Parts: sequence; structure tokens; C-alpha cells
Amino acid sequence: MDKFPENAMIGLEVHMQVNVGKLFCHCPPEGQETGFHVDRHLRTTSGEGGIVDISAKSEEMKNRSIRYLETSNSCLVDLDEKPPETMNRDALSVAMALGNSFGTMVLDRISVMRKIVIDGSNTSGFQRTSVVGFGGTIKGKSASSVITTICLEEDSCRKIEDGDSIVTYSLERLGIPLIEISTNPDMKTPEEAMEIAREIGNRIMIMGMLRKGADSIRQDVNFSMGFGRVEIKGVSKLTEMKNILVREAERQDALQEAVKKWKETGGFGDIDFKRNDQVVEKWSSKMILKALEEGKGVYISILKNGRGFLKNGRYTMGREIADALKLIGIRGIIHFDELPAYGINEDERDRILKYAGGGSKDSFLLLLVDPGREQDASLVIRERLEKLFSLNFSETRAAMEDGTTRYMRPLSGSGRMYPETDIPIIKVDRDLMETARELTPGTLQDAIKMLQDKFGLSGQDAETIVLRGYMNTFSKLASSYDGKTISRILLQKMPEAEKKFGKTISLEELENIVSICSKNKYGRYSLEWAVDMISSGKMNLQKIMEGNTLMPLETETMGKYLEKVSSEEASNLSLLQKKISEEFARPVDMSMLAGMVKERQRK
Amino acid sequence: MDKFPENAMIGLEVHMQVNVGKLFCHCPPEGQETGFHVDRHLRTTSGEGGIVDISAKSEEMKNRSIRYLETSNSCLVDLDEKPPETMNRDALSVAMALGNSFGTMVLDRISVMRKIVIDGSNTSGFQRTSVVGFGGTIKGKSASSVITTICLEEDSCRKIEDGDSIVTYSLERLGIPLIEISTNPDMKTPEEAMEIAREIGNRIMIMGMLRKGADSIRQDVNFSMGFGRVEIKGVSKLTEMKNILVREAERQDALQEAVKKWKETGGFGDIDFKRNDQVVEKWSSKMILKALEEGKGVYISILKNGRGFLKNGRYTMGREIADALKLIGIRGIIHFDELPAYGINEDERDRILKYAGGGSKDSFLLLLVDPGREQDASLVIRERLEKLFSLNFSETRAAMEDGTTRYMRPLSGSGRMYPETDIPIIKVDRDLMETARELTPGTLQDAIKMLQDKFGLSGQDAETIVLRGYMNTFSKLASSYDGKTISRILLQKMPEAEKKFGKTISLEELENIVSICSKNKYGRYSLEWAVDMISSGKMNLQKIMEGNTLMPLETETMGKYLEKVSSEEASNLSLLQKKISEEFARPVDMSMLAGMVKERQRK
Amino acid sequence: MPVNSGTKRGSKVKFTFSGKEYNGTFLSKNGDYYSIKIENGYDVKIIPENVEFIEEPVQNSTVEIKKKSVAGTGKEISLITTGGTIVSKIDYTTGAVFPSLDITEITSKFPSLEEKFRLRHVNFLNILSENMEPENWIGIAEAVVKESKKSQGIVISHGTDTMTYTAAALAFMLSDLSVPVILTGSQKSSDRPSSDSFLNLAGAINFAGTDLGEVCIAMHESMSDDRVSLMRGVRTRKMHSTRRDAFRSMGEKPLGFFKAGVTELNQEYKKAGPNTELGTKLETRVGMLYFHPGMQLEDMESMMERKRGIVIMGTGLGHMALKFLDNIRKYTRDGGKILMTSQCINGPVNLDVYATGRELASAGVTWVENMLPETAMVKMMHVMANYPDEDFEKIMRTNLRGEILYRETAGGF
Amino acid sequence: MPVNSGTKRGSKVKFTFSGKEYNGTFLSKNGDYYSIKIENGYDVKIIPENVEFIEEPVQNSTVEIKKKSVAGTGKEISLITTGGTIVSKIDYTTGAVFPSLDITEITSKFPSLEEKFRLRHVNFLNILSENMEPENWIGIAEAVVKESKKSQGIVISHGTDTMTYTAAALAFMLSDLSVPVILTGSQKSSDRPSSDSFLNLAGAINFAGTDLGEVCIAMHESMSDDRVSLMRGVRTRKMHSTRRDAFRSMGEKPLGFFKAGVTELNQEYKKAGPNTELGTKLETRVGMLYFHPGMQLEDMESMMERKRGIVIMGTGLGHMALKFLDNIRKYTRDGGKILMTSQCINGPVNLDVYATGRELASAGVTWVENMLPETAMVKMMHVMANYPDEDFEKIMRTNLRGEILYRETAGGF
Repeated sequence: MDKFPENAMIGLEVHMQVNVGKLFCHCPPEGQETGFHVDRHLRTTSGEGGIVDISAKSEEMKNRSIRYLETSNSCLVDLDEKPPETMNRDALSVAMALGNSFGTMVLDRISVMRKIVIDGSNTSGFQRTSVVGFGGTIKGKSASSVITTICLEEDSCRKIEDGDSIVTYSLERLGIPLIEISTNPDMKTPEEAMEIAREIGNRIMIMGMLRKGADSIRQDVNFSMGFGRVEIKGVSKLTEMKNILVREAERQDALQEAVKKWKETGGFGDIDFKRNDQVVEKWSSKMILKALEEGKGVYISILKNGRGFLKNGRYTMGREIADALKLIGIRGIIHFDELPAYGINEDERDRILKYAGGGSKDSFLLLLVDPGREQDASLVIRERLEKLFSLNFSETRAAMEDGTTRYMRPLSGSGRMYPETDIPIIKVDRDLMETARELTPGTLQDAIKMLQDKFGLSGQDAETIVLRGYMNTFSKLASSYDGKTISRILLQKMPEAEKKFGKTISLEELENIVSICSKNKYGRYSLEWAVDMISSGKMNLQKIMEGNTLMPLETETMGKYLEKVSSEEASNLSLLQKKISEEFARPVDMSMLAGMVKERQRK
Repeated sequence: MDKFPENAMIGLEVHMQVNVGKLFCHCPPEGQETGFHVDRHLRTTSGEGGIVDISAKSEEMKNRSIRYLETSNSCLVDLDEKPPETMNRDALSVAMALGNSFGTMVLDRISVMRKIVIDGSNTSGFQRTSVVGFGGTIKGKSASSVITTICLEEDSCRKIEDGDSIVTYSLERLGIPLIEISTNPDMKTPEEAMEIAREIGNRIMIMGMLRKGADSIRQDVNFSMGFGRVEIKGVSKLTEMKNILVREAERQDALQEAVKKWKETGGFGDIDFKRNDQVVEKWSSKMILKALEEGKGVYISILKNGRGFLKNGRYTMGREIADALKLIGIRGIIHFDELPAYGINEDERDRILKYAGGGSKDSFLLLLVDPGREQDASLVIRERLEKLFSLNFSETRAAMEDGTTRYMRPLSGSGRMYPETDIPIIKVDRDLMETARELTPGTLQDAIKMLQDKFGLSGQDAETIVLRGYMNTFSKLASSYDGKTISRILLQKMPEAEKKFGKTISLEELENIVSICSKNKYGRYSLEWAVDMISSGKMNLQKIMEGNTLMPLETETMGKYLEKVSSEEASNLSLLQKKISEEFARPVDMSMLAGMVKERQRK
Repeated sequence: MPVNSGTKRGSKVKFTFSGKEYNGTFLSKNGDYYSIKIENGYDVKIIPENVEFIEEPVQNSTVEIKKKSVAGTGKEISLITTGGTIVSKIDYTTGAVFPSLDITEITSKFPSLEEKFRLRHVNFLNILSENMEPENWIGIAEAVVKESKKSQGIVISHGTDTMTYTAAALAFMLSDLSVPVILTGSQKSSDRPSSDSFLNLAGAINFAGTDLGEVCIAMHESMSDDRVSLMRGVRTRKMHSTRRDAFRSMGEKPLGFFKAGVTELNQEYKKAGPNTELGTKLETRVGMLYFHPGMQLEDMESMMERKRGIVIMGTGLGHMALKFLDNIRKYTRDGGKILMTSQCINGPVNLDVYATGRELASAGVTWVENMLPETAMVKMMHVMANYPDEDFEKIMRTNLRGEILYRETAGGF
Repeated sequence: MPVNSGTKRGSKVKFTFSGKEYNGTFLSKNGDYYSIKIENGYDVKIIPENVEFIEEPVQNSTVEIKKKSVAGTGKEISLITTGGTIVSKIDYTTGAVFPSLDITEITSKFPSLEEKFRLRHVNFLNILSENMEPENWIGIAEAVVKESKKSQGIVISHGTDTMTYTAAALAFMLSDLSVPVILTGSQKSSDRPSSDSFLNLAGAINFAGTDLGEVCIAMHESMSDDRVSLMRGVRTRKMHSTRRDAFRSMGEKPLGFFKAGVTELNQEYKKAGPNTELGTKLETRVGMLYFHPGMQLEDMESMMERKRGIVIMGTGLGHMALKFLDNIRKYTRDGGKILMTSQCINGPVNLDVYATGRELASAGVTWVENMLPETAMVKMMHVMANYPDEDFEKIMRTNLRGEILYRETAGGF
């Protein structure tokens, strides 16, 4: 496939963590593991309409137990041992504000739903989520997209370890508010999708309400090219989006081609595994010997007309089958195309094919599983092939780090949604609307222009301020102190200190420092000095405030010191400043110093 | 001292554990450690009259913490975390019965007292005890003694470990009912004391109510020979009593002699420890070097005119001092008489004496203690010597395993008694009196005569039955089965099995077996067979009862077996019996076997 | 649009919102709003004026739960449902949870259970347990006796709120039980994937297959879906309002545990006897009085006027202000019964230790070690109706069903 | 012998028993018997006819406890005694324990304590705490304010039975505390060598020397004489009738610990402010209703007649039978206040989850997370007397003194 399919339709679901505490309890957003854990099982239940959701059912088949590691920012709500509190109003107002900025129509009654997710990522077995509004338009430079819904939901647990019988999650992330913006499939190309996604992300950046952290923005991408909708979960970096979309288009194209050809040769027939550990009397494959030792059996089924489609150039039906099996915990499927490999030679391969009753066009599948499990495997393989042969590729897939995607589960239906009974309906009142109105961000251009006009920043600095999420902090600080200095501290001084000392001053500490400097009219040297002191750990905020050490060194003291300074030393002003500052543990005003040195030279 | 002092007065306090569960709670009498423990401190409190008891005060000076190991037969009452239940009526009736048998007058209202004991042996800091009656006489063959009181008290904790900073007790024994019989000091010789003590012990043996166990009877002995009353605690074996009394008399005699002589030479002067770690520049004693390394100091005081009294032939004032110091946790006192020793040579000894300012009649004391503690030591040594010099040796001493005694604490006064407020006064009602009357034991002679007359036992067997505490069991079993057989089982068969298999049948199991044999009129071979089976672990009681295997082997089966037996084999009857019994896992009636073999020979 | 009074759940609707039109499915009316399910599954609340019903036959989308008939080959176990969270689902009238679920949906999650036992489903009641009344206890007790003739074990699913009261009532009304009687329930409704009901019910049914002859409660031991505790009904208390490990055996260890399909009975328990005896008489004029500083004489007097017996939840070892002494003396002299329990819940009542206690005892207050206050109330209802007046104190102090714990050990609190 | 009505404790007596004569000391008369102490220290009970008093001056054998004056050099701490087990000894009238001890006997056990602090002894009351009334709370609060001007920390020794009620009352009546206010007591009377009073008092005094600005309770953490827990008064409950570790901080960790002479404050706490504010008004017409199956409408109605506010201890998340709904609706409409708490004690009340809860809430029942029932009652007395009627719900739901716990974690139960 040379170019991106013209009939492609791309939609987005952008998830953004809001930095305002958890959504349904009073826990802080960050915490460490405490050592306590609980082990659980989740089971499907019939939803509102009595229908058990297929994606939930597929998870339940795995029957794993789930371990949750308690963290210091989790409580009984996170452990699913206490009903949730009412919704965090701050988070709701952020979601509303974001909606406002795209012209979304915010509902006047917000009801919380449960979305069944029993892979364990939510202790309750569901994710709490609310529609905040419908509609609105995201306009990029070249593309635009209509918003389907803006939702506010709780973030899920972070997966720590994924074992066959137990999967481990941390409770740290669970319950953090997540705004989800879903769009119609209005985009045609990866570039358009990236543009729209970026546009969405910029808005929350402008508000300064995005939580810090690696995965604070995650995108899901809906993609179709005529074979049903595929939902690709977890594209965490925008830059990967193109690669992923191109590869997915390629996968679907190759898949439809393979299916068509295979159909022409007569289809895949029946899948029927039979055990024969001795089909090769003395296996040379260590993998097989090991499996037999562990009590597994060698199960073989013919795959009619399958030769060349499972792993051959663009055709990778083998991986489609393997991915489906993996979901029910079966690993180790071997087929004709990939042999010789795994210690199985050509002779053995042909012996297996013969046992399976296969001819020159046929392939076979060989499974190494515990007795009984071959039945599950037949079922899953048959269903998977039938689905693909129907040329309906719709499903949920996971984005991998290498740019490929992997089958995750069938598409979730609407049956998995039902009302959260523990939380009464939230009335969007005047207060909320007013707060949201105040928070509503403009476009990136608006924000940059405002910073340029109001504080005299360069366009470059203004954009960086916004995109690093400093908009709020900056506006606040620059209202009482020189904007350029603040910009310099945020964009240069602090990153430098971070680099040098491995840590830097927190925004709260900075606010305190600026407030003192503003009140006392101390210059930027006091600010920079404080950043150095705190970042290096030489002083903490309390000590600085108690000792009133932010005040630049007094003229007399400096004068006396300068008397003893050689003229050579006096010539390197910045070194001299540093020296004096260290000597007295106080900031030194560079311009004052320069003036005094000049004065001395004059005398 | 060649003979036991003629003015000696000996009184007894005999303590007997009663086998009826605990006294103030519902715990069983036996249990194992559970792994749980609590750590406590005990403090003196003023008693009923506002007086703090001196012996309690002396314990408190040690300020050790006390660890109690929970056992499976202890509860919150034992842990002093719950008020006691009312008194165990079974235990009270046993005490009353014992009183009855000596003509003691039992009170009609029993009130429980607290006896302050803060050495930690009681979690509460006191022992609960009640006077059950006054008076009565114990008559031995050659001596007799008047009972002061019969008390019923709770047993104390068993000491597990005795550390400097922590002393550990097990809760297993705490709360077991203990009958205390105290006598007037009517006995003149150790022999008389032993006779009276034995007479007391026999009565509870006759009742069959003594708990099994190593220290189920313990004696305290009161002894005086003109220098005040000494109470010797914890004589657990009667056979040791003589040795202990003789040695105590010897100790007091030597002590008064030493005191008199020392007084004549001018007395001990003042005790005043001064620190001088360098009195010998380079100590050769490893003990001293180690102490210095641990931060201790070398403290030296002169002991005027003390040469030859501290450790010299019969004179052992050194030990008197050391024992007193040990009670406040100070070890490691060294004096002139014992040197050279501990790596201190004569030269060093003399250097120390010189430093202390001592002459040729003087001794010195050298202490290795933490700074500050020498003050406590001075006080204790001075008080101890003053007490001894007053020729009042009254105190509480502990019986050691080697037959010596050791200073424990001053005599307890009556101030340490005050009422147990948690338990209302117990009314001795008709029911209790009736039960006690039925339990009242006669003399050993009466009991032996009864067994001889009623069951035809030999005098020897009858006495053994009584003194092993089998009186009750035997009477019960022998009422439905041949007494001689029962006696044989108890006194021969069971000890044999115990010896052979390391364990034997329990009395409860025996009762079950006898009951079946009695009902079915099985002979003694069935009984003996059962003892062997159970003791060896080949069968348990349940299996025996379910399989009806106690029935002696049927005639036909035996007849058939005998047909195949050679006449040589048939000649050794007891071997043959054993063989058949093993073959069929059934008892074989010896007389029947003998008859059949005879019959066969006849044929 | 005018409200269509015949609107049915499941009707297709169009609705407008801020001028745009959307499709959805009508769910219910809540206050001034309609609940509409939109295509992605969300419910939204829309004012009726903006909703238009589309004439289209309503599809019944509810999947019928297949009723299991008695299957399996093992012991026959009766499963009596009475309501409660374990069979609760959302109630569209109030938006909250209400009992309505078919319990077979839970039992069918455990195929192994349905093979191991033959389950008899008895739908007896369907209420939240805070509405349970003494006459319901009697009904359940009668159902137990009836079922005990048909099966070898009985499980009662019950709301957790008053489960311990019902358990105590059954314990006293049923003597010499010929079958195990196990109450169970759940703290999270069964329509939640994380519900504790699945494991609790599995545990209860397995316990019902043992030789136990007591009324017990089977609930989660911990916050993990790990073990189910078997607790003596008369010694169990709900000690947390929300956690799945809320039920605690007070002062004694659970009688046993269920884990991974296996039951294990550790403590001493009463074994099932040959015949269950039923005694359903109850004195209902028994009240509970929670003593506190500031309580007035009238508070006690007014209760004394209405009740023949009062359980006082006193402080500490079983105390209350001595100003009530005259009232108590008069009440007991006139035949009223007063039983003292402790609001500490753990530990004994003992009126022998403090002056207050001795005064109360001498005024006619009965006290019994560490019987739980709720159990004491139920026992009082039973004893006052079934024994002569003069035996009241004696029977209250007699350990009928394990309600009195003589030995309290360190681990029990 | 005729009863000598002037018999004095300590009189020497002769008595005969079974014909023999013994000597002893007269202690007291108990019912029909005389208590006589015999020479070995035992008390025996002898009928008066057999006792003869010997004319001999009575020696006062009671050792006077030396009153310590304020010594030491450290912070001045006021020690306000109110009675309770911590100052209790035997009462010869009933044979049981009664408050009568001088607290200096306890403090003097810790010479280090008397050196580290200067103790001001204030003998305020001498009652068992079950007799404590709201007017006593006011008196104590006033004493605290008075002492807070003279010392830097306040310890109140108090009976354990209602200590948490008093602590809650002080917490609400005193705002912006300028000194720590620490209540302490003991579960074993101080006349016992194993009493917990010694360590508890040492802990309390040391906590009173910190910068805390809250009303707290200091009691044993475990059954060992190891650590003393510092617990927020409004969140503490006596959870066992006899154990020394009976007091538990419910749902949150203690604020700190005292061990081996050292205090350690771990959790967040309010620091002492510049000036203690006192607000002693209390609405005393507040009652507590313990809901249970079988409760009758009249039980609630009669309380509604007498009270302006009622704390209900409901089941589970805060439920009660719906038959009471009409009564509740009428009562709240007429201005009565109802606050729902849970008899589970642990965990929140939440009337949003079940249908019952929503009905109760709509009938006017107020509910607040997991406030302890006893604290809720005290807070209600305070709020109803000090705030306008229309602010009742708002103030009840406002966390005034840490009585509401928003975050409940796994370790809290």
C-alpha cells in the first residue's frame, strides 16, 4: 500500500488528567506504595438492559486474580470499600470550561455512569464517567472536527505486573479526574488527526490545569477504512500517531487481501485439535520437550488452504490467531509457515502436516497446552478466523511501543454502561457555571498574544510558557512582579538549577519568594539567589523567610568588602558577585555592585 | 555446729495445686505458649492502711520490666485485663474438705484478699487469697502441729528467664487453685517437719485432687533459732527439707559468731565508694578491663576490721553482701578475702587496700558498676551489714537446688494484704458444705485399710495406689471390675508400657476400656491388650470401640489356628499367646488358650 | 413535548439539546427530568419538553435469566432469599439500589457449586433488612423448619443491616438444629463486578453442606476475595458500614473458613442433631436504651411505661448515672426486667467491680458477662415469652446458644 | 456482744470463732458481718455477736501522703481531677471501688515528671464518670479556661466510662485552644500495682507539654505498659469494658505517642493558638435512639415529644425501617432535627446509596460521613444552642474539630 487510504475516517478520544485531587474522594493526586494489598476477583454482571457486555465477558474468561497495591494517596473509596463522595466540583468546572472553549453545550444535569471494565484496572469493575456536554467544534489550521461528547471520568489503576494467574495494579492513579473529549470521525489523514489532538491538548495547557506526569495526556484513535471501526487504545505520544495509523492501514489492507485469496482457494475448513505427543518419536525441539515434561500435550489441527497466509510477506494471519489465544492465556502456537524454527526441522514439520492430514496448500496449527485447554483454543481460533473472513475488522486494539497494534478485545458495546447508583445527579448550578466561565481558555494564539501584549514577552517565550503549563502560575506572579523576570526564572533559571542540582524550587516556593520580593521591591538577583539556595538545598524556604535573607546585601557591607578586593578581582564582576554572595549568604544586586566598583575605580 | 539447735522452731506452709481448672476464670489447667506476650511494670501502692509493704518496695527498686508469655490456657483475667470471675466452687470445696479432715473450723463467709507481690509472678501485682478456715491439728506418728490457717489462693506465674532488665514469666500456671496450709512453729527438728509435711500431702493424695506435675506440692519453711524468723521459700521436694534446714542453722550460727567477733574488733565503720580506675595502672584482670571498656568504673571502699569474715572457713559475709546487691541488679563485687583471683594478683590487691586506706585487719570492697550506681550499693551494703550486726536475721530466703538458701527480700508484713474488690464475699452454703463433707479424706491408714478390706489389695499396693493419687480412679474402676486387676494395670502394666513406648494410656481411656470390659465381662487379657495397643499407637480408643476388638479371640478361630501349630510352639504358652494376638489383632484369653492346648495334648 | 403518561422504558425517542437533535432510548422519569440513554451507552437527563417519542414497538431488551432447576448430584441445600443488597439492583424510581435481582444469577457464576450441591431456591421475602420485623423472623424460622425436612442444609440470603438480629432470633427460636442454618449477604450489590456476594454465597452454601448444628453467618474475612468466615450468629456484629469484612465474630474466633472451594471448621461447634425444635413466641415489648450523659429521668420513665423489658447499653462495665436508681428499683419491683449491656461492645459487663455496678445490681438489674447488646435484646424477647417470670435471670445467665463467652482471650479484640 | 455504734475503723477487737479466741482490728460492717483484719493481714467476716471491742486508743495507721507543692523548673501543667477509676480505691460501704485517692500518689511515682514539669493540682470534682452531666462539662470547660491563663498545659483526670463524651463536649465548647487539653484515666484503679494509671498520667502530662491546640485523650496503646496513644477526643471511643487498650482512635491513627519519657506527634494536628474561646451554651433536649427490629412508632414519637433533636443510631449506612418515615417528616417539618449515625460505629453514613437512605434524607434526616454517634450527640447539643436554626445542617456537615473524617484508609478498621 503506497498511500494512506482515501476512504479512511479517523476520530479521536483525548484523555487529559486534571490536577485537582481525585474525582470521587478526598485523596491527594500523588502517593507511594504502603505495602498493603488486597486480592480480588471481578465477575460480569448483567448491565442495565440485562445484557452482559462481550468485552467484559472476554476478560472474565481469563479468571485471573487481581492484586491492588495500596498507596498513600488511596482510601477505602479506591479500594471499593466505601461509596464514592460526590463529584469533585473543581474537576467538573475544568471540564465545563474546556467545553466552553470549543462551544460545547454543557448539560444542566450531570449523571454519573458505570462503564464495566473488568480487566482489573478499576477496583469496582467499572469506571465512573459522566457526559458533561455534547457538540462543539475543534478547529485546527487545516482541519476541523466536531466533538461528540466531553466526558469527565475517573482514571484507572496503573498496571504494575501482568502474570498468568495474577495481575498487579497500583492504586496511585485510580480516581484522578480525566477529561475525555471524543470527536466524530472527521479526520482523513494522520496529519489532520495530530493537528486536532494537539489543538485539544493546548487548551488544557493554556488553562494550566493538566497534571504533571508522563501519561497525563493519552489518546485513543478510532480508525476505519471500510472494514469496520478499530479503536486503538493508549497512544501516549502524539508523534507516534502517524506511524501507528499508517501501520494499521497497512495491516488491514494486507488482511483483506489475504482473506480474499484464502477464500478463493476454499476457506479454512474446520479446526479440530487432536493430541499426539508422539507424532515425532524423538522431538529435537527443546521447547516441546519442556512442555511435555510440564504435563502439557502436543495438539495438532489442520488449517485448510492456509499455507502462505499465516506468516509470509505482508500476510500475518498467524499473529492474529496468536493474539486472540494470548487473551485466554494460551501461548505457544506453532504453524507451518514459520517452520523450520523452535528446534523443529523440515522433516518433523512434514511429519506433523502428514499427521494433520494436510496437503500442499494446507497449513497446520500445533499447540502446547494443558489437556482440556485445546477446546478453548479451537473456539477462539474459529471465532477469530470467522470474524476476519467476514471482512469486519472492527475491534479494540492496543497501541504498542514499536508502532504496531495488538488485538485487545471486541469493541465495547453500549450494554456495558449503567448508572452509578451511589452518586445522586449533579445539578449544574450558577456557581459552577460562573467558575467554568472564568476558567475558559482561549486559543493558543489568543494566549500567546495576551502574554506578549500584557507582559511584553517574546512570541517564543510566550508559547513556551503556555505549552509547559505555566500559564496560570505566570499570570499570577507577573501580576505583581516583572513579567520578563518571571519568564526568565521559569524558562531558564529553574531548568538550569534542575540540571545542576537534580531538583529545583517548587511553584509554591516560587510564589512565596516572589511575594516577598514584590512586597519589598527586591530585584531579580534576590529571586535567582533564592532559586539557587533552595535547589541546592543550602537553605529552605522557612529559613529564608525567617532570616529575611532575601534582602540584597547592604551597601555598607558591600563597600567594606570591596575595600579589600584587588582591582583584578574587581574586574570580573560576575565572579565577584558570586563570591560576595557566598561570603555573606545573601543576594547581591549586580547593578549596585557594578556601580560601586565603577565608583571605586573612579576614586 | 554439731547438732541441730535445741531452741529451733519450725513451721510449715504447704501449697498444693488442686486439679479442677483455674480459680477465678474458665481456663483449663494446662496449655502451651501462643507466641503472644505483653510487657509490664508493677508499682507499689499503699495498702488498706496506707502502708507500702517493705518487700514490695524492695522489688520496685529493681525497676525491671516484666514479660508475660501468653499460653493457650490463659485469658484476659490472667493478663489482668478483665476482672476475675467468682471463685471456683470445686476448688473451695476441696479446701474445705481438707480442712474438715484436720478438724479445721471453716468460715461461713469467705472473702478474697489481695496479697501484694510485685516481683512479677502475678500479672496483677498481687496474689488473690482467702482464708478458708482456722485451727485444726495435724498428727504425725511422733509429732503434731496446729494449723494456723487454711487458705485458698491462685498459683503464680512460672518464671522462664531472669534478666537484668527484663524478667519473663509464663501464664500457664497463673490462677491454678492452690491450697495453703500454714502451721504454728510447733516442730523442733527437720524430721518432725518432714513428717508433718508428708501427713498434709497424703491427705490431698487420698482425695485424688492433686494436680499432676513436678511442682504440684511446694513447701515454705519458717525457721528460727533465736535470731528472728527466716522464711525459706520453695522447698519443692520433701527430701531436701532436712538438708536445707541443717545448712540454714549452720549459716545462722556462723553468722552470729562472725558478727560477734567483728563487733569485738570494732565494727565495719563507714562504707564510702570512691572511683579510681587507675589505682592499678595496668590491670592484668580481663574482667576489670572488660568492665572499663563497657563504661563502668572501679569503685573502692574500705571495710573496717572485715579481714577474714567475708570468705574464710565458716564465715561468708561476702555472700550476704553479694546477695543483697544482686537484688538491685548489681553484680561483680570483689573483696580482700577472695584475692588473688579474677586475674587480680597479690600486688594489685595490696595496692587497692592501700588506696582504700586499709590496714592489716581491714578488708575492702571493689565494685564494677555504671557511674551513679555506687550510691545505691553503699546504701544496700550498709543496711545489710547493720541488719546482720543487730543479730536479727529475719527475712525471706529462697531455697536453692544445692540445698543452700539465698536472700530474697525482707519478710512481708501484713500491710501488703488488702481486699479484692472485684469479687463479692462468698457465702458458704449448704451445697458447698455437703460437697466438702463427701470429699473429706481420712488418714492414709484409713485409706489403705479401706482398699485392703474392700478390694483385697496388699498393704503395699494399697499405699502405692493412694500415694500416686489413684485413689479416686481406682475406687471408681474397682467398683465395676476386679480390683486386683485394676491395681495391676495401674501399678505395673501402665508403667511398663510407659517405659516401653514412651507413653501410656490416659486415665480417661482406661475408664472407657474398663467400662466395655466390665459390661461384656471380658477378662484381664483384654484390658492388657488394650493398654499395649493404645500405648504403642497401633490402635486408638475410637478404633477399638468401633471394631469391638476388645472381645477375646473366639474359640473356633483359635482352634483352627492351633491345628497348624507345632507342639514345640505350643509348649511356650506366653509366646504363643503373643503370636496369636498379633496375627488376629485381638486379645487372647490365656486361660482359654492354656485349656485348649492341654485339650490338644490330651487328644 | 407533552409528557406521554404511557411512556415505556425502552421507547425510542428523539430529543433536542441546544437546538440539535439526538436519538436515544427512554429509561425513566426522575423528578423533573427524563433519563435518556444515548447511543454510546450514557444516560443523560433531559427536560420532557425537549423529548419526542417515536412510535415504534418497544423491544424488550432484557435477557431472561434462565431458571436453573435443581441440578447436580450432591447434598440438597435450600437457598431462602429474603432480599437485601445481595439481590439488589438499581431502582429507577429513586436512582438508588433496591432488592430485585434473581439470586440464580449469582449461583450460576459457580458451575462447580451447582454440580456439588442441588440447590432449592425458595423466594421467601424481598425486603431491605432495615424493614425486617420480629414477625418476619418467625416466618423465616418456620420456613427453615419446613426446608429442613427437604434438604440437608439451609442458606438464607439477607440484607446485612439487621442480619445479626435475625441470626440471633433464629438461634433462639430454633433449638437442636438438624441442619446448618447459614445467613449470608453482601456489602456491595451483586450488579457490581467487584461484589462480595459471589464468594459469600459460595462460602455459605459450602458451610451449609457441613455437619454444623448452629445458626451462623458467612461473610468475607478480609478486604480480599480470599476467605469467608463462618461466625456464630449470636456473637457476630456488623462493625463497619461499608467494608466487605464488616462482620466480626466478637471476642471469639470464627468457627471456620471457606477458601478455594474448601471448608474448614476449626473451633468447637455444636453438631446437627436429629430434630429441629421450633419455639416462635416472642415478647415484643422489649426496648433498647442507649445511656449517655444528659439523659433525663423521663427518657427512661417513658420507655418503662411502654415496655416489659429494657436492654440498657450502659457505659464501661455496665454503668449508668445513679439518678436512675429509684426508677429502676420501682420498675423491677413491679415485674419489669432490665438487662445491662455495654456500649463498649467488647468486654464483659460486671456489676461487682464498682460501687455503681453494685447499686444497680441491688436495684434489680440483671447482667451477663459479655453478651452483645443486640443479642441480649433478642434473647430477652425469647426468654420473656417462653420461660416463667421467676427464671428470667437464671435463663438469661445460662448459655443457650453460645451467646455468652466465658473465656475472653487476648486475640479477641 | 452488742453492736458498738461508735465503732471506729482501726479499733482493736477480740473475737471468738468456734469457741477459740483471736485478736484483730475492726475494719467495717458489711451487711450482717464485721470485717476484722487478723494478724497475718487477712480480713475475715465475723458475726457481731462474737466480736468484743477492746478499749484502747485507736491508732491512725493511715500514712499521710505528703502533699507536693509546685516543684520542678519546667512548664507549668495544671492537673484537674474529676474522679474516676484513676483516683479510685475500695469503698468499705459496698466493698467495691470508689474515687477517693489523692492523685499525687500517682504523680509522685515519677520523680522525673515532677522535675520536668511544675504540676498545679486542681481538685475539681470527685465522681465516677457515669454520673457526669452536661453541667459538669461546662464547669470543667470553665476550669480549663481559668487554668489556661496560669499554666501551659492542662491534664484532666477523668473516669473512663464517659471520658469521650466529656472530651467531645470540651472540644466543641473550647475553640482556638491556647494550651493542650489532655484527658486521661485508667482502666485499673491506682491502688493496684498493675494499674495503667501511672503510665497514662505520665503520658498525659508530657503531651500537655507540647504545642498541641486540641482536646485529646491519652491512654494505653496496647496491653503492654509500653506506649501511650494521643487520640483526638472527638474521634475516640471506649471500645472495651476492661482492657487497658480500650480507647481507640476510630478511623484515624493516633496523633502521637509517648514512650520512655519521649513524646512524638506524627499526624497533622492543630497547634495551640493565642487565646482560648469559650462557648458553653448547650441544648440539653437532645436524645439518642438506638434503632432495632421491633422498634415501635411510639418509641420514636415519645422521644420526639420530649426532644428538640434526636441522634439515631441506625443500621449499616444509616438506615431504619421506613415505617418511621411519616413521623420523621412531620418532626423535621415542625423544626425538630434528626441526625443519622450508624450502630456499626466504623465507616460512613451515606444516605445516597440505598432507596431507604434517599427516602430518609428527603424526609429531612441530616447525615455526616462517619461522625461517631456520641460525638454527633454532643455536637448537636452545641450546634443547636450556638447557631441559627437554618444553619444546622451546614454546621453539622462542617468539620469544626476534626470530628468528620473525610479520608478513611484501609488501616483504620
